[in-house]
Amino acid sequence: MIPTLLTMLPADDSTWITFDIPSLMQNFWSATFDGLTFGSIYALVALGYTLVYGVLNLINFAHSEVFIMGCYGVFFTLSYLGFGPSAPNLSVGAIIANLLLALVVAICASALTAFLLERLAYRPLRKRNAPRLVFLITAIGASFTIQYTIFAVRGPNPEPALTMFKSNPIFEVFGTFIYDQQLIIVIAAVIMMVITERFISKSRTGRGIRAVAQDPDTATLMGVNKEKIIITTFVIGGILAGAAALFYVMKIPSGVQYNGGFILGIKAFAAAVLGGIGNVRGALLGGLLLGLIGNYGQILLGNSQWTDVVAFLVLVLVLLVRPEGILGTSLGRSKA
Amino acid sequence: MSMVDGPTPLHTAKADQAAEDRGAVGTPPGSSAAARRSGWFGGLGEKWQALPRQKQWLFLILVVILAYLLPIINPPLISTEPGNDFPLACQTMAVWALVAVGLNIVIGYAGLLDLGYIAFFAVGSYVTAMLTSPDSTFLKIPYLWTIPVAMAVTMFFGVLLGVPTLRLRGDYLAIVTLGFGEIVRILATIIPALKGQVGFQNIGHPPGTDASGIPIFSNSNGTPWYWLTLTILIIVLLLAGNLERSRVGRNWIAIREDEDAAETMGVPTFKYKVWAFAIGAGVGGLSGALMSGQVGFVSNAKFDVVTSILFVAAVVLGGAGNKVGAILGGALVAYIPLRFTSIAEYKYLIFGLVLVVVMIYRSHGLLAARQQLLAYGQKAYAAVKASSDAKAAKAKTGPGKEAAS
Amino acid sequence: MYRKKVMTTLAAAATLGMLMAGCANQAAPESSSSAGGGGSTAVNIPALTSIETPKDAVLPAGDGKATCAATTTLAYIGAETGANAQLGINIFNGVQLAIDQHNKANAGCQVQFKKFDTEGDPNKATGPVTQATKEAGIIGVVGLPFSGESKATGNIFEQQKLVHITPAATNPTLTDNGWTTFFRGLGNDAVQGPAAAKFITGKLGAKKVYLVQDDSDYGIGLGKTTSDGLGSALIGTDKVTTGQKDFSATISKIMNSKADAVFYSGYYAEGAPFDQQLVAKGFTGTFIGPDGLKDDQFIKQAGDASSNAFFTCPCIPGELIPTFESAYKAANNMEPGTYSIEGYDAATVLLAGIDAGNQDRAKLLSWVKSYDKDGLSKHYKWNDKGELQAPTVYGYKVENGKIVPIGAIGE
Amino acid sequence: MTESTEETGRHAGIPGVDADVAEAAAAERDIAVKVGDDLIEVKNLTVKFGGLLALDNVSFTIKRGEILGLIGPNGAGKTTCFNAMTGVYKPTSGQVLLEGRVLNGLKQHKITRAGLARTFQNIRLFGEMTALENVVVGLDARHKTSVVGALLRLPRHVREEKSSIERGMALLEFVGIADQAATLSRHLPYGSQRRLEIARALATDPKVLCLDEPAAGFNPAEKEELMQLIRTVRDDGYTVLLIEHDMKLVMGVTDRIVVLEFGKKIADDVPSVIREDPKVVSAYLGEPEDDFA
Repeated sequence: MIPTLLTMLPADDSTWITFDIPSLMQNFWSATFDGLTFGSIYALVALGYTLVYGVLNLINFAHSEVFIMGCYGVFFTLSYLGFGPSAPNLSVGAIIANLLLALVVAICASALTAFLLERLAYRPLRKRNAPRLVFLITAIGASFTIQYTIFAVRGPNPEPALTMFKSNPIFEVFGTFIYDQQLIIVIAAVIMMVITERFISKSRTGRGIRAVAQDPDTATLMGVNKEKIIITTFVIGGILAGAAALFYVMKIPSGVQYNGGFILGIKAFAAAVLGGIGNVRGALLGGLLLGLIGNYGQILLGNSQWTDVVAFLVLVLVLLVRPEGILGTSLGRSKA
Repeated sequence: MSMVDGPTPLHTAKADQAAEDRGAVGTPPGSSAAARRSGWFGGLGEKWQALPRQKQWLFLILVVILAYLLPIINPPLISTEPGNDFPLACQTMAVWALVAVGLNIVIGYAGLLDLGYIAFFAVGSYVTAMLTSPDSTFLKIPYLWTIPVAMAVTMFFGVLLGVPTLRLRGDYLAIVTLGFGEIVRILATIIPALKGQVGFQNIGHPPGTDASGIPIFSNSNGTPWYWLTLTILIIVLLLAGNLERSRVGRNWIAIREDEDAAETMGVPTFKYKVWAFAIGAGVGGLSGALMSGQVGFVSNAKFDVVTSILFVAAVVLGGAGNKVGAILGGALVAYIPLRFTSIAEYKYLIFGLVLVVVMIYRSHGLLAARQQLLAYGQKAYAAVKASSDAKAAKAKTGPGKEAAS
Repeated sequence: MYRKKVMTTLAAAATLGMLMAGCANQAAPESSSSAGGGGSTAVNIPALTSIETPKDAVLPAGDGKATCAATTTLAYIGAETGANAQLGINIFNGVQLAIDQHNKANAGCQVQFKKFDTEGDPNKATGPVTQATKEAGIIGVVGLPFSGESKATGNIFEQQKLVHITPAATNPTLTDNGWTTFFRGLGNDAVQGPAAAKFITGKLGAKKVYLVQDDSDYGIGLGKTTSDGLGSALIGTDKVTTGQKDFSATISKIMNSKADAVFYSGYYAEGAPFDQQLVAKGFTGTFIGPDGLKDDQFIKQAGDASSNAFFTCPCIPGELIPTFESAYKAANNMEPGTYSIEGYDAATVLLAGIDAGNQDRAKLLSWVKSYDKDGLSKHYKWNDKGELQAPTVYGYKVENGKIVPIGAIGE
Repeated sequence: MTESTEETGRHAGIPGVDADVAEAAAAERDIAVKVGDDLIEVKNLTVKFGGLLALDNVSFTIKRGEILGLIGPNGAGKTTCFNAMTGVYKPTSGQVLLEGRVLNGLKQHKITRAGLARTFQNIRLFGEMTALENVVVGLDARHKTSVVGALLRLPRHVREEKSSIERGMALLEFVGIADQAATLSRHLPYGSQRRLEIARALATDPKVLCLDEPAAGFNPAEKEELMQLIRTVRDDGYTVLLIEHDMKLVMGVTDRIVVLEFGKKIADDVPSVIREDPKVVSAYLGEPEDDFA
């Protein structure tokens, strides 16, 4: 609809949209692998949105800041460990140890942020049964507060890039190299997703989460400690965001910036909605899809700006056709 | 327009508050209602209520006159100088107030969280720019004509965006509008006709030049622009008041309070949501047109989501659902960084915190005033009050004692 | 229960670690011969250690005998806060230094300095500019740094006949407005593009150049003039977005194109991660960027990858003028940044005018109009539109984690 | 009308609502069918949720001018039936006709305008509005002012606004809460909230008023008052569909009762017959059906 309107605008000498199909064919596989890598990061972050939305029916706008705090956790750990712009020549064991340490710190930073966010911002609202709009505005306010607190402390520039290890191609598929980094990110993300899904469907706490998601009042009557479940959900979201932060910094060392999580967060939320919010598998599907759409779009249209436009249009279209997302909502409710 | 027949002819700040207090007065003594509803300025409202009609009028006229004289008086402590020209700061505040009044219709009345309101502001700016700037290849019309055109075009965009998205659940709307806000900015960059950062220069302004040949409505001359914007703001306020005290306003509030119940009570909820969106969009476009006219230059630079969220902060700060609060909120959000330039850097932090704190401790905002939803409600309320007072008096005197009060 | 979650996470991480160990054990091919990228283009251009400053360059101190009214004021108008603050700080520190040096040497002429903040936002700029033009004491202005805000406010200076020299706005159309008060203290984008193209295909010897531009006015304008200059050496273009962090799609296009040089037309915020990711994917060619990239932040954010980078800039390497560098450092406790020397020189031009007795707006304006002298960084003489007549474009490269100049290019 | 408010200020008792008040509160619409004819026809209504059959082929009629009770044990499908009639659920099959006009498929607000109004079991008032404003929202269902009309205060708007105050106050008086007209509805006492729900529903000028467990949470005295109110509503020319749990209330006020169990209609007769119906008794006592048969 909008494009047709735009064609009515006065013509200019340059065309504003071109489709470069040969380029897409040529770069298809590398775009696919890169898209999947980034998509896995989206998916991990999307899980945080999905879980919180599932139990509280709240778009936790500040989840992107939970994520960026994890990135800062990684950054400070690595700079404490003495990493610099160039990858040090470390043994494999040392690299793993360092990575694990960074992961733990990132997870702690993110989980702690999520915990504080819940306690300081959302819980007081829940106590007095505030309407949903109030929750949403609080979430936006919290997101801003965290972002610009970082801004006040660390300034507008991204933190210097710290390289953990040199990424190397390991094998070739369809004439395209696959890098160890890509493989690590995708596999680790999928493993974490599987664990999360298992945890939610099998464990006692997981059952509690599902019960609260379905019907908080009944769940409380059945002896589920709602408050505990909610805080747990936030913390799990934080843990996953912390892991995503490590992978993100591995891939984009200069991405540690006060507002570095904002756009990524919006995209991850879009991914969650795309797959079906409240649905763990949906988050994975939505994340990967969005990663792929982004990369294909950039190559096809030769302008990365289109990818945001396309991503949002896809989201709106999916919502119009399937308001429940592709896989539907399953964590909680069947009610629209 | 409302001069003709309404019991409260000039519907402004204090009238709202008075209405709120009238509402509270009706509650039985001892109920916490009155105490809970009255804000920090609650006492003010009661005093206002107690004033005779003539004094209310006098006071309102004084306030309006004072508002018009503001850039000329340039009050020392309040002035934004020497950092910023004060008349221009007044204009900025007035535009922000207008933005907040428009967004208040969407968020405050209908309860629709629009995070992409900046998009309508942008569309209004671009319409004005493209119809007046020599940099555009469109046909040219006089600046003042672009104001209604900008409103019409943005309303159209509001409907265009509203029809598909207003069927979605409320919180999806937030994310979709956020996306829309970004898309408008991106399209302004991608589409050559909209000229991206290069932008449009020498945007039109109302006619007239002063003795030295410089236009009266020059981009450095804040006072006439401020007067224009203030006049438009007052008109918009009167019209918004008319809507508020009609079935339109009642239906919006009903939708905000309980959409399903509203639908069951015969409110065509979808239609009224689209109306709220379109009217809000129109006011957004109007403020965009005024802003671009004054600055004289439009590019994609500042139509970002972050500013959009400051708009929301303005509405929420003043008190969602309250026109006067919105004016106050909009003006404050614009004023603080201009006056205290040393904290301008932290404005996003400050307003982010304000959002959280206001939501947690005072979700009704600074001015906790309730909408007045009935055009002729006061008489009825007064009658109810009179009868219940009479009854109370009778109950007291009943035992045969003379009531002291 | 949290413990359980952490345990599982650790397990996942351990798996990850083992996986990586496996990868690392595989003898990875040397990246230089692995993927894409043409032959090694490591052109070795020696760095300059100092540059020649004109012998009779005008300095702010003057002859020390100047007298002027105590109200005489110069102003800086531009970003002091906001996302673009650093650029503004670089400039007004330079201006401040010039004024301090002047006042120290001239007891009889203490010029005041005022700063006005625009946040680099066109919508906010009219307020401070109007305020500045209203203050009668202000007779000359350094600013505004950005093209957008300059466009929004140029007419106000024109109305009030207040001379202003921009130390950073490079949009070529700025001088097409017929403003008589606008002067540009450096070369515009139209100058830099062809020079950069010449530098890439000439000195750097690149045969296949890939051009990537961002969505800014600056990036687009410069991208156009550069690609015109590159001619047949240009083998592809791509566009990225301000704020973008992941460039894998663009990079895979570049790798497939076997380009031996990439020109990035934009700012360091995107250019740095782009270069870093490019090199991580095995790109071995050179990376060239304009003045928007030439900043220490680029090296910080691109890390090791930045060693393949060259920059072009219509700005003088101020850090190489020892007197300026040491004075700046002493005053501000940091190295001069991009556009510091432009700010310093612009202020010097205005101060020299004041010292020569041009102490009202009209006189100072005509002083600048007919100015024809060497500054510390270049020769200042403007044409009737306000463009410098012979701006020089300099080349820079990265050496040992520092940006070092390699001399004038494109001549 | 303000005078009448003062005069009848404390009628408080439903018994004997002032004649003026009843007059002002009375319905103004035309109904095509005569008293005693079928006003609503529910034909073979079936609602399925997934695989679950919530309502199975239920048919009954509501005659103009009567109070029809719809009863059944918990989970019998009363509320489902109700929701399917008022457009909250789309019936899987079957029809609901109002004066011969098919209602299903219409949007909820259109059904309301067609003449079917309801209250909610869990009170759903507009909390930030006064009692009077709540009622006026209901009245607005019959108003025709457009957005432009309201914006410019065109004559129709003025007329409608004025009349809505009068009618709104009359309705509040009718249900006995006129003295609380200016109170925010969320601050009203529970009983007044229930009454306000009825007043708001009446304001839409319904042909049929559907009350969903209006006595929930009431004590016996309040229930008695409510019964009185429901009768007055009927006497004022409204037809009433009453869903209720409390057998005493239902038996006391209704003219006819439809009984649902497991989504099926098991009885449809006058209260005295229903009271004796063994199927109904067993449904309420929870006896297994085979025992009974």
